[in-house]
Parts: sequence; structure tokens; C-alpha cells
Amino acid sequence: ACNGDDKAKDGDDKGAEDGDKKKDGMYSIEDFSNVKTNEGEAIDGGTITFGLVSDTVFEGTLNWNFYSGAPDAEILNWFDEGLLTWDENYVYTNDGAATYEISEDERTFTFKIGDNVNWHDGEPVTAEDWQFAHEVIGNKDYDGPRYNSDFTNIEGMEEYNSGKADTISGIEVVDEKTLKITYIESTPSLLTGSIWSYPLAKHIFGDMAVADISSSPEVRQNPIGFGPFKVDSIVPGESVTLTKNEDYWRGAPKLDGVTIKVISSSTVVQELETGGVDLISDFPVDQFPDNAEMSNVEYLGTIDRAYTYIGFKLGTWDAEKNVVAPNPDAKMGDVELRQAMWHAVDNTAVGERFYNGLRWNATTLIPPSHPEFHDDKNEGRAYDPEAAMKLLDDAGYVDTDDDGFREDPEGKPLEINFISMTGGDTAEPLAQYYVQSWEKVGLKVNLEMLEFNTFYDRVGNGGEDDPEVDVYQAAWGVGIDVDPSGLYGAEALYNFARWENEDNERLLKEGRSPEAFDLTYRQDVYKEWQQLMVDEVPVFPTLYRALLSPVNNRVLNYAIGDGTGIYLSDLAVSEEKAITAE
Amino acid sequence: MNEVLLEIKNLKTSFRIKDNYYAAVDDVSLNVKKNEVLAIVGESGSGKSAFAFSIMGLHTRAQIEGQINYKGNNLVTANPAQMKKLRGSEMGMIFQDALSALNPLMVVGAQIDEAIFLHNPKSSKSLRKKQVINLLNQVGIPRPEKTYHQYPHELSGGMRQRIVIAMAISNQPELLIADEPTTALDVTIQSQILDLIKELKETIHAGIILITHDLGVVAEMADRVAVMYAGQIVEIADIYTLMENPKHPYTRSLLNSIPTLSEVKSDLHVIQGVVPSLQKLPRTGCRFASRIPWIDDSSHEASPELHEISTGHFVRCTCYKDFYFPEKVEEEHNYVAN
Amino acid sequence: MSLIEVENLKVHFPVRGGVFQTVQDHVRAVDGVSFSIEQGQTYGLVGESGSGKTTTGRAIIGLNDITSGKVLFEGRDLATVSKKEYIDVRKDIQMIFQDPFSSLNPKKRVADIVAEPLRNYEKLSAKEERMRVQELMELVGLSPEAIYKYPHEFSGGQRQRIGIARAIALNPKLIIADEPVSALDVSVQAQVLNFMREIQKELNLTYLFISHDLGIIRHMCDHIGIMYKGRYVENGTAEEIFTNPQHIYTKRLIAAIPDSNPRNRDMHYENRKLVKAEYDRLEKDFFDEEGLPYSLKSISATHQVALAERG
Amino acid sequence: MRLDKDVGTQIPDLDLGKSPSGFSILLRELIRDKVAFVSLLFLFLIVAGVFGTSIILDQAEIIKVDLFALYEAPSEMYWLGTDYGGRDIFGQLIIGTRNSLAIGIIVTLLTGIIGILVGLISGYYGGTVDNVFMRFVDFFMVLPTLMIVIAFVTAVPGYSIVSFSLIMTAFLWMGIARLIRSKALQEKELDYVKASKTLGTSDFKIMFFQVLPNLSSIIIVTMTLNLAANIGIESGLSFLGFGFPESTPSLGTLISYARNPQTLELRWWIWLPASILILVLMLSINNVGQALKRATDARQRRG
Amino acid sequence: MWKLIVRRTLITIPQIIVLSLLVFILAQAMPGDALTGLIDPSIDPATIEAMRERLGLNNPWYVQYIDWIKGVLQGDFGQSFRFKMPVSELIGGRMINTLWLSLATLILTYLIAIPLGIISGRFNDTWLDRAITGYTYIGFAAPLFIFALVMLFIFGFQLGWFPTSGSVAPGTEPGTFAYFISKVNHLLLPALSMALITTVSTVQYLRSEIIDTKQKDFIVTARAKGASESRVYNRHVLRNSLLPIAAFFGYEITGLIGGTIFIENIFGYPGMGELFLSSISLRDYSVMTALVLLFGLAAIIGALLSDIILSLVDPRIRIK
Ligand SMILES: Nc1ncnc2c1ncn2[C@@H]1O[C@H](COP(=O)(O)OP(=O)(O)OP(=O)(O)O)[C@@H](O)[C@H]1O
Ligand SMILES: Nc1ncnc2c1ncn2[C@@H]1O[C@H](COP(=O)(O)OP(=O)(O)OP(=O)(O)O)[C@@H](O)[C@H]1O
Ligand SMILES: [Mg+2]
Ligand SMILES: [Mg+2]
Repeated sequence: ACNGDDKAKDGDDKGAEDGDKKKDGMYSIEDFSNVKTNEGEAIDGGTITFGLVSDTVFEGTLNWNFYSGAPDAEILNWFDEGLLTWDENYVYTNDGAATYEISEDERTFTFKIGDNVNWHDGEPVTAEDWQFAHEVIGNKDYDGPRYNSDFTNIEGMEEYNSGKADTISGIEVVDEKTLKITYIESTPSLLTGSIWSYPLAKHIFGDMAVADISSSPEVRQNPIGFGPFKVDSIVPGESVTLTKNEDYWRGAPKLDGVTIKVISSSTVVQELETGGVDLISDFPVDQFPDNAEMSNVEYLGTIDRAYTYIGFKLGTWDAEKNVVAPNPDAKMGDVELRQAMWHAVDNTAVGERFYNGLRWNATTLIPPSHPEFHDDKNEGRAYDPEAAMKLLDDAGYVDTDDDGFREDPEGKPLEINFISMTGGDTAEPLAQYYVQSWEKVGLKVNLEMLEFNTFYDRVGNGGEDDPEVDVYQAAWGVGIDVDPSGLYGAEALYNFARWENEDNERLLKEGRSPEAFDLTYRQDVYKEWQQLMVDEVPVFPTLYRALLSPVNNRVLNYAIGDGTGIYLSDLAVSEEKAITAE
Repeated sequence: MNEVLLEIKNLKTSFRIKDNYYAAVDDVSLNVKKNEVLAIVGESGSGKSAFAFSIMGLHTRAQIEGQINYKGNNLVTANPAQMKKLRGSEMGMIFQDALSALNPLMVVGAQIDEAIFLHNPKSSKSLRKKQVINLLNQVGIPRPEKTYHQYPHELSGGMRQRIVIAMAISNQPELLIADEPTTALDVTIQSQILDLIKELKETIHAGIILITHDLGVVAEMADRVAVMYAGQIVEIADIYTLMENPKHPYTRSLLNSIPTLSEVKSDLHVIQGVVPSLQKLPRTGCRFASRIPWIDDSSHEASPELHEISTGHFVRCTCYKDFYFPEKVEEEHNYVAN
Repeated sequence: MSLIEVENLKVHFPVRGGVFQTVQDHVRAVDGVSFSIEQGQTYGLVGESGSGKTTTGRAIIGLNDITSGKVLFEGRDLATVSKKEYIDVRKDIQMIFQDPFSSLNPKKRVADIVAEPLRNYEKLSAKEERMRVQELMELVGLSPEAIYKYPHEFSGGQRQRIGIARAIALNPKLIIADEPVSALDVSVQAQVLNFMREIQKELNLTYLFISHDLGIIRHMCDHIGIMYKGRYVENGTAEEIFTNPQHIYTKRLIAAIPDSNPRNRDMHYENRKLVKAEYDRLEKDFFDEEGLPYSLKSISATHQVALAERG
Repeated sequence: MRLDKDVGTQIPDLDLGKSPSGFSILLRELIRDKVAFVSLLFLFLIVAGVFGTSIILDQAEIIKVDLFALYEAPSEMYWLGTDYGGRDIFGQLIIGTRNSLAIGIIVTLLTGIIGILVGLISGYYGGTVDNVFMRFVDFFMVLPTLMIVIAFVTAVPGYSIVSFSLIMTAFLWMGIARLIRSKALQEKELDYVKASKTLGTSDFKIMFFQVLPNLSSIIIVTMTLNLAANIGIESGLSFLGFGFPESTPSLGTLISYARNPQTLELRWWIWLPASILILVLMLSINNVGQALKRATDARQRRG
Repeated sequence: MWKLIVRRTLITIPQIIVLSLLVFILAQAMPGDALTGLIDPSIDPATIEAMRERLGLNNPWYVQYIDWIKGVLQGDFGQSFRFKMPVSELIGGRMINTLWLSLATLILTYLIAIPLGIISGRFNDTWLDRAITGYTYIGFAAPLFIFALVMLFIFGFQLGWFPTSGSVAPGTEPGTFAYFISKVNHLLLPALSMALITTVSTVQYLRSEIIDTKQKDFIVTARAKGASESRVYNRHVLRNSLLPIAAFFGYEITGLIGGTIFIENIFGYPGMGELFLSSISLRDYSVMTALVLLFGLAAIIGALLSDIILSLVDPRIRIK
């Protein structure tokens, strides 16, 4: 595995040539840089068009404190930002709009907002705005999805939230630009994304009822931020035009403006070729092989913070106690069966065949997008049908009635029900491929393709697990914080496998402990955890993914991924008009 | 007053059915004089309407041969513009089914107005309106102003028929063709319409061709009668001769098969069979022969001609000479017919 | 006793309208009609279009609901007889329809058409049934082999005979003939009329003969009722009606029939004018304010005329 | 010359409109109409071919994913190439056509049966019965059918050919019910129905044994045209993603692959054959239907 | 006349209620809800549950329905769960787009149908008629979505004559001429694609109507009056043949509804049909229900309109 940092350094010589080199139609994330190669001189001003690839429209909740859809976030990026920035390992740095200091006990953070950080309307971004954001999210009338353990970890937040207190005791406005937040529990996660760093303009929203903010015109029609660009106009669901924010704290952006328009994944290529858009956020990888040689763009690439996985249902959710209730007699309860099923599938082939190498065999449950913690020594379980069969034989899963399929150790027919989600061309054949692979080692698996909502309903998103489901295929996007307890902890609803394990609980806890502020300690914990998951296989990862982002050749100073040191305000173009494909 | 208005010679009107032409009107010759009513009688399908349409040039897809001389012009060879000029002005036509003959979406006044306008495009609207009201009065419509603005479906059958008549006579035609003008009407209304036509004849002195299958109507109206059978005229004579001294077996049967008020017969005469369809018409020999099977074959002519047996009385085929009414034809021949 | 007696028969059809399609009014299609027919007789019902002739016939045979009044068939009131009895009575009343084309189901063979009543009322074996159908066919003067043909293979007159065969299959006593020949060509009419008279004699049938052609009525009927707007204007023997019409409407109706003797046409025309003048003059005396005829007054044992109370 | 004495054979062409068997006339007209005849032959070939081959074809084999044969262009091995799952397009086309046809036929039959029942009863009895039925039909008629079906399909878990057909049927029977009703209304006014009533035939018998046969030609015509429409609706829904799951290929699913512009532009063999096939199918069915329609409408009948 | 309108309108009310109930129950029966899509490890499931509770998604369906219908009766379709804005506002913008699309389609439909129908009907059995009939046959057989795809492919992608998605170029100022032109430019291809297909039934209908009318007795009467062929056609045939077409107008609207779903979906045109599909997949019940209701209403109004038009133009009905 590699990480974005490496590529940033050696990207220059690779990016431009990857088209020629890859005649066999196989690609690798290592061939991509995450920083655009600049060609030509920047001109003054100019505008670019950003294509927001989405088959559903953006919802238009244009405020970090309220948004819930990914498309909205992509728009938000252009005109608003967090007060804190982070490096390539997602650790907060001190070169953002605000700086921070940590107290001795590592529980109190003191933030200082830059003096030149002002809202688009000229009002300064204040500590009160920051505090206000916390107050709004913590308010019981708050209708967004942000309120979570990051907030309840703030002193006095739960009291405030339940209405017992009028203020949040842990948040203190020291002066106009200084804010102090005290957390209950000290954890390294605080430094990787667990601080809420998005202020809410109090001078605008202060008088509104909390419940009304998300639907107010100040969120939907004239959203405000302090980012490099200002929103000029919005065609709901279709496009947003932005102009530069002369007053941006990093200095006025080079571009005059940006147009964001929603394009569907089916028109991406066409839009790129004709220069209809200069850059897009996420290029559909299945279209890449046919368009790898598009002449007017450079493809940037980075590793997505996500992985696809296959999960085994090992219990149910106890909705009363809000914990998983493992079922020792679960059909998939046998660890050897699970291991065998991992060995039976050839994810390298899947990645190469279905994704031309732009998705590749996953080994552990911490993807290489977190280079510090991803254990690249851990091989996971490689494709090895022989091993799989041996495991099964040893565990007593043998074909006793000669129907070509193995029976369970008691000799009863074993039929495994596998569900997977529809969506995208490859979803079905992919799932089908897994079924076939399992059949090859003698397991009878029934596939059912379900639409998103039905899928999660049955997997147990509502707390009710469908007993008919034994195996499921899904994917997780992971946060910038590596801590996986929200997905695999015994108290996590998203622990769809409904798996519980003492070691697991211990490791997850250790990963969040104050000791873990020590990087090597934390790395060791997660290394052990990754191995535990490879051993126990409550779920197994199947594919890691590349994120491709084609950029028109005229665009300068652009990078994707984190910690590149290249900011949107640096963005420039070398020509008035987008270059079109030959 | 007795000048010949219309002279038809060897008229043959054929329709194309599949790939052949079949004559629905076959070699018909006759005259219509001014101020006379020529009635054409015959069973359904005998070609009466086809004949009338041929004169008016209203067939869209028919082959017409022979001559139709109207005031010396042959209408068969006339061009569409000439025909257009004649139609509706010098030649008017009254249709059988008045409801379907009127445009359902136009008020009746406008439809009569159109008939006038088409031949006097320069006349003013108000003048035309006056004319229409006059016409409506003339055909005996009680409140013409109101009727002017009514739609066909708002009028009774008799009224509609009057509208159609008003339309036909709006330009004082010299030739009026009435194709079964009263078949759809009640007797009382029928008599009114017939009286109306009679009065019109007196006022406009037109030559009238009255097509009907009702011999009563013929007796009431006609000056001369032509009897059609299977596309041909089988007998033609003045009304008295024909009614009192019919010759052709068909005419005689027809007259004998109708119950009348004056004499109640115990049995009516029955004519066997029906007029065969166009494609099945016998094209040689006596076309009526199959319906009088008791008459010997030898009585019929090989190619029957119209014979003038007295002045103005023509009969086709010689079989009339041997014709007699059989006793109880029915019993004998019904079985044969099946 | 008369075979059938109709007393003050009324058939009203609701007229719907308004916002909720409620009943707004009634069409008084038949509005107080009384007559009786003796066994073996032909009773003619005449009147202009829409006067209620068909509705009267249909009400008797049960195709239209009777609003009020009585229909006594052999003394039994059809409106009150038990269901079982009604089925019985129904066999005795049959109908011949106007249109020989639409009254025979085009998709059925003649054998099925004629056998339909037999199948409903009599349990016959297939062979018996065929025999009976052939018998009937013979009776109406059609070749017995023709039973396997379809109606469209017959001429109008022959079809009408098939209709008659069907009607007489159950040996009915009363036959209602609604304009049985008006759809037929003149030359064919005679065939059917002659035939109807023949089987009447043969089977001792009673006819209710509906027509608007007075010539045919005269030819066929013993008794005649003249209808106008759902009511009777005159009722009497054929002789009485034709030679001694009393009601101005009857007079006018008769005057309107074209005379088949062309020599009389002028006289006839004058007569018609006279009658019309009389009609216009006396209209008020013969019709009430709504323009409806008064109820019938007897002027002789067999002859009734609708006259105002004063006479 | 003497005429043929058999009156029976003299008359027939006086009124071809009504005939002994609507079906034989329809068939005769079909054969006479060259385009329609060719269409019928074609249709027959497709149906026989599709159902025939689908018996021989190993369906499991067709939907088997082959990682090493993705996006194969047409070749001897794969007549019409493969899709992104390495699955044989030709096989999918056959099975898809079969499924689409099956749905079309099932839905047509079901809607036909319901429509005929409702229409016949409604039209025959008239009055209140008719009113009630027709209000009901009116209500269904104005429903945005497509949307409701989509909502239904989404709400019904795990649908199969059967449940999918039922859903479609539930919202598509009204048209034919209306048609049959209006025809039944006309038909019941004809004297033969009245005659049957006076002869003591029961309403049930009259409806189904007297009236129904006379509506047969119109039913055949409508059903034919409906068949095309229903296949269209099914493929439309599948195209939108609300039809069958992929493992049950249908023509619509195959065509929906074209929504991927790469497939649309570069891999014609995936969607084009299905598109052409559906076009030809619909065209043939419509041709036959139109010819049948002409045949029932005496005025438009050719020759 | 007004009675007809009143009655039809009154009948509409129960229709609407049943329709809304049906849709609502369907929506409730769908697996998942508006918040299922929020599954994301960075969002606390408890938060989602709390949101669910707050939005009333946990109430029994009839409580939700009653709440909702109460609002609807006051003209309030509720809030979109996903877009967090009033449904009416959300749909408002889309409705205008769909309205324009439908209008353009209707206009094009008639622009194509009327001349073709007339030519084909008047000169039936000529080669011109055969060509037009051929077109109608193919149009009849071609599913809209295939045709639209092909159109998009040719004119949008290959030739690049038309934009391939959206309803207006980004950044154009509403109210300006450029905005208008851009709008037109965006809806031309979708509208044309739809019109070319939907028009065929009208062409066929008009054709057979003209052929029918041509044979009517009153046409012969007009000729007998001495009217020229052109007058016969313009004054008599056309007027009478267009009548059923006019009456059909309202039902066209119903037909358009289905069409817009495909067309908007294929052309990425942000209208109600497109919104419907996304609200289905997002489980945005309130939006979905409101949309179905609106489409239902449009269909009902369309049918009503047809009746009214018919009774206005046809004197035979007007009298009643
Ligand atoms: N346009 C036509 N095409 C083919 N055949 C026709 C056409 N018009 C009439 N015929 C046939 O020509 C013959 C004569 O028809 P025509 O209408 O003149 O009879 P008719 O004497 O007027 O009968 P009726 O009393 O029923 O009006 C019939 O056999 C009819 O079927
Ligand atoms: N089912 C019905 N509903 C409403 N009105 C009806 C119905 N049947 C008949 N009528 C009306 O009743 C009146 C009498 O009709 P009926 O058919 O009995 O007249 P008729 O004397 O037989 O006329 P025709 O000579 O035209 O057959 C007419 O005004 C008719 O419109
Ligand atoms: Mg005629
Ligand atoms: Mg009657």
C-alpha cells in the first residue's frame, strides 16, 4: 500500500503518462498523483466549473452545522471551511483559521481564531459564533444529524441538551476570538476530527428559533461562510455560482469565481471532454478505462476513506439495552466457516476485472487511506480455495449427500442467504461472482439483490435484524478518525454483524484511551485489532478504492486529499476557456 | 314549358370492388323535363342513389360512362369547376337522412347561408340572412329567426328535412333531385313534406327527380315513373299508365305486393329473393328472371331491350308478355329457394 | 274473456340531471293505456314515432318495468303473479322484433337461435331438439337443412321467419310484433305479412301488431288502437277506424296516407288540407292544456275515442 | 342465365360486418394484409424461437459471472458479446425476451379477464351497477398509473414475475373494462339480447354466451394492442430500475445498460439488440393489431 | 354546463382523498425511511433515531396521515424530510420546469400532429399518407425511453447541439433574455423527443377521424351545395375532425405525466418526474405523496378540461 504523501512527491512524472503505459487496461492507484501538474502560466482571474457528480440532486442545506448529504458538503467546501485544518494523517494543525493549545490534562483546548477571519458579510468570525454552533447542535430542537459522542464528550453538554442547564459549562468564550472547550474524556480522537470546528454566524442565526434555522433562506438561498468563495446564486438542485471572497483570510483567491453544477454520472465524460466542467469530485471508476486517455484532463487519484466488506450475521440487536446480543448458534457462528469464505473469494481478480485495478484486494479493516494505522504487513486472508476447503473439511462442513454442496457439521443442508445492494452496473455480477466462488468451495449461497433502503432495513439498521439474512455485502466510508468502535463496538448499532468479543472491546477502548496520544502505542493497538479481525472474521474487507478526479489541463494549483498544503484560494487557470478533448 | 332539361344517355356508373369494376347503374337513358316530377322506384340496391349521385357528380370513386346532358352540356366530361358551379345553384339535391346530411357543428342558418354564399359570394351578409329567413318561411318553419341559430340535433326530423330542402332550393335550382326525402319520416310529416315539394314545384318550376320505394308517394307526386331493377330501368311510363297498366313483371309484382287502404286482399303477392349484390348481378339476359322462376326461360330476351309498347311507355324484356301471377307461389318455391 | 287485458298501463322513464344526476322528471312514454285482445285476433297499435308503441309492447313482455297499471294475461296480473307462474306465463307471450338483422345473434347458428327457448324451458335431448328445430323451420317455410347456417346467410325476409320460428317454438298464445316488416324491402314485406297471417290461422295465435304503416295495419288487424304521446286517441275495429274516424288526430293520420290511385291525388290533397284546417281549428277541443289527448270515451261497443268530458 | 337458387349464398357480402366467427374473418384479413402477415410470421418466429431456445438454454449458465470475459465483443463464442459481468448477451436476450413476453402476456390476459368481467357486467346491467363500477374505473383511470406502480413496486418486498404482473394488472385493467362496457352497452340494446330475455334466458347466459362472442373481435384487437403496450410498460419500468432484478433479465433491463454512456457509445452489443428486438416486437404486434382493427372495422377493411 | 363542472369537481374530492391515502400507505409500506440514507459511521444512530422521533416518522401511519392531510387542507404539504424545506417550495421550482416541458411538448405534439394528420387523412392511400402512417407505426412501437436515449445520444452527445442535462445554464440571471433562451434550449430536445413519440397517436386519430368524416353524408351535402374541395375540407371535414382531438387534449396531460418521468430521468431535467424518482429512492414521503397527488390532480383536471372543452365545442353536448 501507499499513501497520498508519497504520490504527492513523485506524481509529476507519472500522472501525464499513465494512459500510455497501461495498454493492458490495468491501473493502480500508485500511478496517480493527488496534485495537479501545472502546465502554463496562470492568468488573472478566470472562472472554473466544478461538476458535482450525483445522480440525486443536492439537497441545498448549505451549512456545515446542518447538512446531511454528501453533495451539499461538496458545495460547502467552496465557500465555508472548518476553523481547524489537518495534515495528511488527519491530525489538526496550527496553520488553519484558528490555532489550538492543549491543557496539561489533555482535556481542555484553547482555540484562537485568526484576526483576519471574517464572515462573507464582513463580520468577524468570533468565539461566540463557535460557541453558538455548539449550542445549536446541542439544543434539543436541533434537527440536523451532528449531535453525537463528540458533543456529549464536552462537559455540561448533556445537561444543556436535556434542558437542565442554560449554558454548556465546558465551553467558555475567553474573548472575542478565543474559545475554551473542556472535554470529559481525553482521547486521541479529539485531535483527529472530533472537535467541532465549524462556527455558526450568530449575528445572523442568533435570533432564529433553532428548529427554523435549517430551512431558513440564510441556509438555503444565501448561505454564508468564511471560505474563499461567496455564494452568488443558486438554482435549487442544479447549480450554484460563486464569486471570490476578496477578504479571504488566506488572501484573495486567484480565480474570479466558480460555478458548481450537478451532472449525472452518465454525462460526466461528455462534460469533461467538451470542457463543460473543469473538474469533478468523483469520477465513476467503471468509466475510467474507456476514458483514460482523455487528452484535455489529468486524472488525480487518492485512496478513498472507504472499504467494501462482507459481513456475517452472528446475533441480533437488543433494542432495550442498546447492545448487540450475539447468538452462539448463528448459522455463521463457526469462525472456520467465515475464514473459509474469505479465502474462497479472489478479490484481486475482482478488483482487476471489474475495476481495472482501481479497486483492489482489501486486507484489513483499516484502509490505507489512514497510512499511519493501516497495517500493510497484515496480508489478511489471501485467495486460496484449497485452504478454504480444508478449513471447511476440518470444521465438519462436508458434502454428505453428494449434491455438490456441503452440509453443516450436523449433516443438515446448509443454505446461506446472502444479500447485497443494487446500484451501479457491477453490483449484481459482483455479488453473483461471490456466490459462484463460494459454490466452488461447496457452499450453497442464495443471493438476493436489494435496493438500498430494503437492504439496510433487513441488515438491521432499525434495530431489527432479519433472521433470514446470514451474509451481507456492504461498504463503509470511514471518518478521518481511525477509531472503529462506532462500527464494531458492542454498543454500536452499526455493528451489523452483531458480533461481540472481549479482546475487541479492550482494544477499541485502548485505542481511545489517553495513552493512545502516543502514536506508536495507538499504532500497536490497531495493529493488534486488525489482526484480531482477520482471525475472527465477523466481517471481512473485500476491496479498497481509489478516488479519481479528472482536472482540466488549464487548471493550476489543485490537489485532492488532505495535507497537501494547496488550498482552493490558490486555484488558478492558464486559459480563459476550458480545454476541450481532441 | 315542356323543354327537356336533362337528357341522360346510356349512363353507366361502375364501382371498383377489389380489382374489377361493377356497374351499379347500367345503361340508363331517360329525360327529365322542366316542371315535371320524374319518380324513380325500385328496391334497395337497385341503383337509384348511384344514379342520382352520378347526375350531381358526387361520386368520388366511380367510373361514369355515357352522357348526362344538362342544357346541352355533358356533365360526364365537365370539369370540377363547372360542376361546382352547377351544383347547388342549378341542381339541388335533397337527401334521405336529414340528420346526417347536416353538419352537426354548424347552426342550420349558417348551412343554408353557405349554400347561397357559395354561388353569390358578393352578396352581403345581412341580405343573405334575409334570404335564409325567407327560405325557412317558404319551407314552413314556424319561427325562422330562432331556428336560424339552432343546431340540427335540436330540431325534429321534419324540421331537419325542411332545412335540407331549403338548402336545396336556396338558389332556385332548375333541377331538383330528391333521394328518398320522406323515408325516415312519419306519415303525417311525410305528407307535409310531399305537399311542400309539390308547392315548390309550382313556384320554382323545376324539373324534379323523386327517388323512392314507396309507390304511394309515387302515386301522389309523380308525372312520370321509371322503375329500376338491378341498375337498369325495366319500365318507364307516365304515372297513370304505369299504375293502371303496368307491364313489367317486376312492376306488377311490386304493385301487387303492397297492402293498400282501399282493398283488403287476403294475400299479398310475394316476390321471391332479393336484388343480388353488385358483384353477383347477372350481366346478361333478363335480370329479373331469377325472381320469376315460373316464367319460362324462352319468354326472356337474350339481351333485353327497352320496348316502347305505347307512346312513352317502355318495358324491358319480352317476358312481360307471358307474365302471370302464380297461385300460391310461396309454398311451391320457398323450398327451392333454400 | 280476453286473452290479454291492459288496464291503465303507465311506463315512465326517469330523466336524470342536475349536479348529482338526480331524477328531475319523467318521460311519460306510456301514460294510461288500456286495451284488450281476444284470442286469435290481431290488434294493431299505430301512432307516430315516439308515441309509446314499442314501450307498450315491451312493458307487456317484461322488457320494460311497468310504472303502474295492470296487465292481465288470461286473467292473471303479470305484475303480481309469483315468479314461478311468471315463468309459465312468459312462455305464452313471445315477441317478433323489428330488425331482422339485430334480433338474431350473428355468432349463433340458426339451430342454436331457434333452440334457445327450448333449452330454457324444455329439457330435450339433442336429437329431440334438432327434430323440433327442423320442424319449426319447416313450419316457417325454410329448409330444415338450413339450421346449420348463420343468420347472415339469409335474406331479411328469411331472417324474420327465423325470428318467428324462435317465437313460436314454445307454442305461445300471444305474439307481440313490433314493426316486423318496416326494416324489409317492399317486395319482401308481403312475404312476411302473408306468412304471419298463415301461421296465425294455423296455430290460433293472437297478435299485438305494432306499426306506423297504416296500410299494413289495415291489412293485418281486426282491432286498432291509435296512440299519441303515450295515450290513446282512438280504439276500435279496423273498419270503424278507417271508415269512421272520430278523433281529429286519427283523421289527420289517415288523410296523410298517400293514395295509391294517382287519379285521386288532387282530391286527396284537398282533403288533406281540409283535415289540416279542421285539426288546427279543433285542436283545443281534442287535447288538454298540455297537448295530451283526453281519456277514452266509448261511442259504441267497440269504438272509443279520446274526448273531453263535455263531449 | 339462371341465378344460383341458393339464397343463402347470394347474400353474404351484403353485410360482412357480422360474421359467423369473428376469428376466422380476422385471420383471413390478416393473411390478406401482407405487412400484417409478415409481422405475424415474424412474431410467431420470435415467440417460438424465444420460448423454444429458452428451454434449451441453461439459464444458470447465462447469468453466471465470468470475470475473464467481461465486455467481450461479439464473437463465435458469444454471439452478441458479453456484459460487464461476463454474461452472454445472447442468452440474456433470449431469456429477457421470454420474460418480457411472459409478463406482457400474463398482464394482458389478467387485465383482459378483469376488464371483460367488469366491463361486461357494468355495461350489461347498466344503471346503478354501472354507475358504481364506472366511478371506480374513473377513479383508477385518473391515477398517475406509472407513479403508483413505481411506488407499489418499491413498497412490495421481493417481487417476482407473478407479483410484478399482479401489480401491473391492478392498474391497467380499466382501459379494457371501459371499452368492453361501452361495447356491451351498445350490444345490449340490440334486439337479439332483448329476444333472449323474452325467451327466458338468464342474464348470466346472455352476457357470456350471447353478448361476449359478439365482442370477441374487439377483444382480440384490444388485447393484441394491449400486449404491445404492456411489454412497453414492463420494459419501461425495468429501464427505470423498477422492474425485475438483474438476475431475471428483461428487455428493459438490457436496454437500461445504455444509460451508462460508455455502454451506449462503445458497447452497442449490450443494448442495441434488445432495443431492436423490442422495436421489432412492438412493431409486429402493433401491425397485427392494426390489421385486426381494420378487419373489424368493415369500412376500413381492405379489398 | 356549470353543473357538469360542479359535479366533476365534487367527484374529484373523494378521488383525491383516496389517492392520497393510497399513496401514503404505499409510502409507509416502503422499506426504510427518509433517514435510512444517513447511515454513516460519523453520525450517531441515536441522533438519527431522535430525528426520526422528532419528524414523527415513528408514529403510526394514520397519525402521520392525519397530520399530513390536515396540513394539506391548509395548503401546506409539510416539510421535505430530506431537503428540509417546505414541500410546496421544493416542488414549486420543479413544477415550473415540468410545466414548461409539458407545454413545449404539447405545442410540438400538435404542431406535428395536425398537419401530418390532415395530410394523411385527406390524401389517404397516397405515398405521402403511407410515409406518415409508417412513421406513426414506428412511433407507436418505439418505446419512449429508447427513442429518447437515441435522441440524447445523437443530438446531445454526438452532435452536441443541445445541452444534455439541467434546465438552465448555471449562472444565468432569471428574467434576462439569455435565461429564457437557455431555458428553451434545455427543454427543446426533451420536449421534441417526447412529442415525436406522443404525437403519433394523435396523428393516427386525426387521420382516421378525417377519413371517417370524409364519408359522412353532410360532406356530400356540402359538395352538393357547390362547395370547392378546399372549402369542404376547411369548413366541414377539419372542424368536425378536430373536435375529438380537442377533447383529447385533457387526456394528453395524463399521458404526459408518464412521459415526463422517463424524459426528465433520461435528460437529467430537474422536474417533478425526476424529483419523484429521487424522492422514492430517498424515501422522502411527503414529497413523493405530494407529487403523486399533484400529478393525480393534473390528470383529473385534464379529464375535466377535456369534458369542458368537448361540451364547449360540441353543440350536441352543450345543450345538456
Ligand atoms: N361507393 C360504392 N362503392 C361500391 N358499391 C357501391 C357504392 N355505392 C353503391 N354501391 C352499390 O351499388 C348498388 C346500388 O346502390 P344504390 O345506393 O344506388 O342503391 P339504392 O337503389 O339507392 O338503394 P337504397 O334504396 O337502399 O338507397 C348497391 O349494390 C350498392 O351496394
Ligand atoms: N329506456 C328508455 N329511457 C328513456 N326514455 C325512453 C326509453 N325507451 C323509450 N323512451 C322514450 O319513450 C317514448 C316512447 O318511445 P317508444 O319507443 O315506445 O315509441 P314508439 O312509438 O315505438 O316509436 P317508434 O315508432 O319510433 O318506434 C319516446 O319519447 C322515447 O324517447
Ligand atoms: Mg339510396
Ligand atoms: Mg318503436
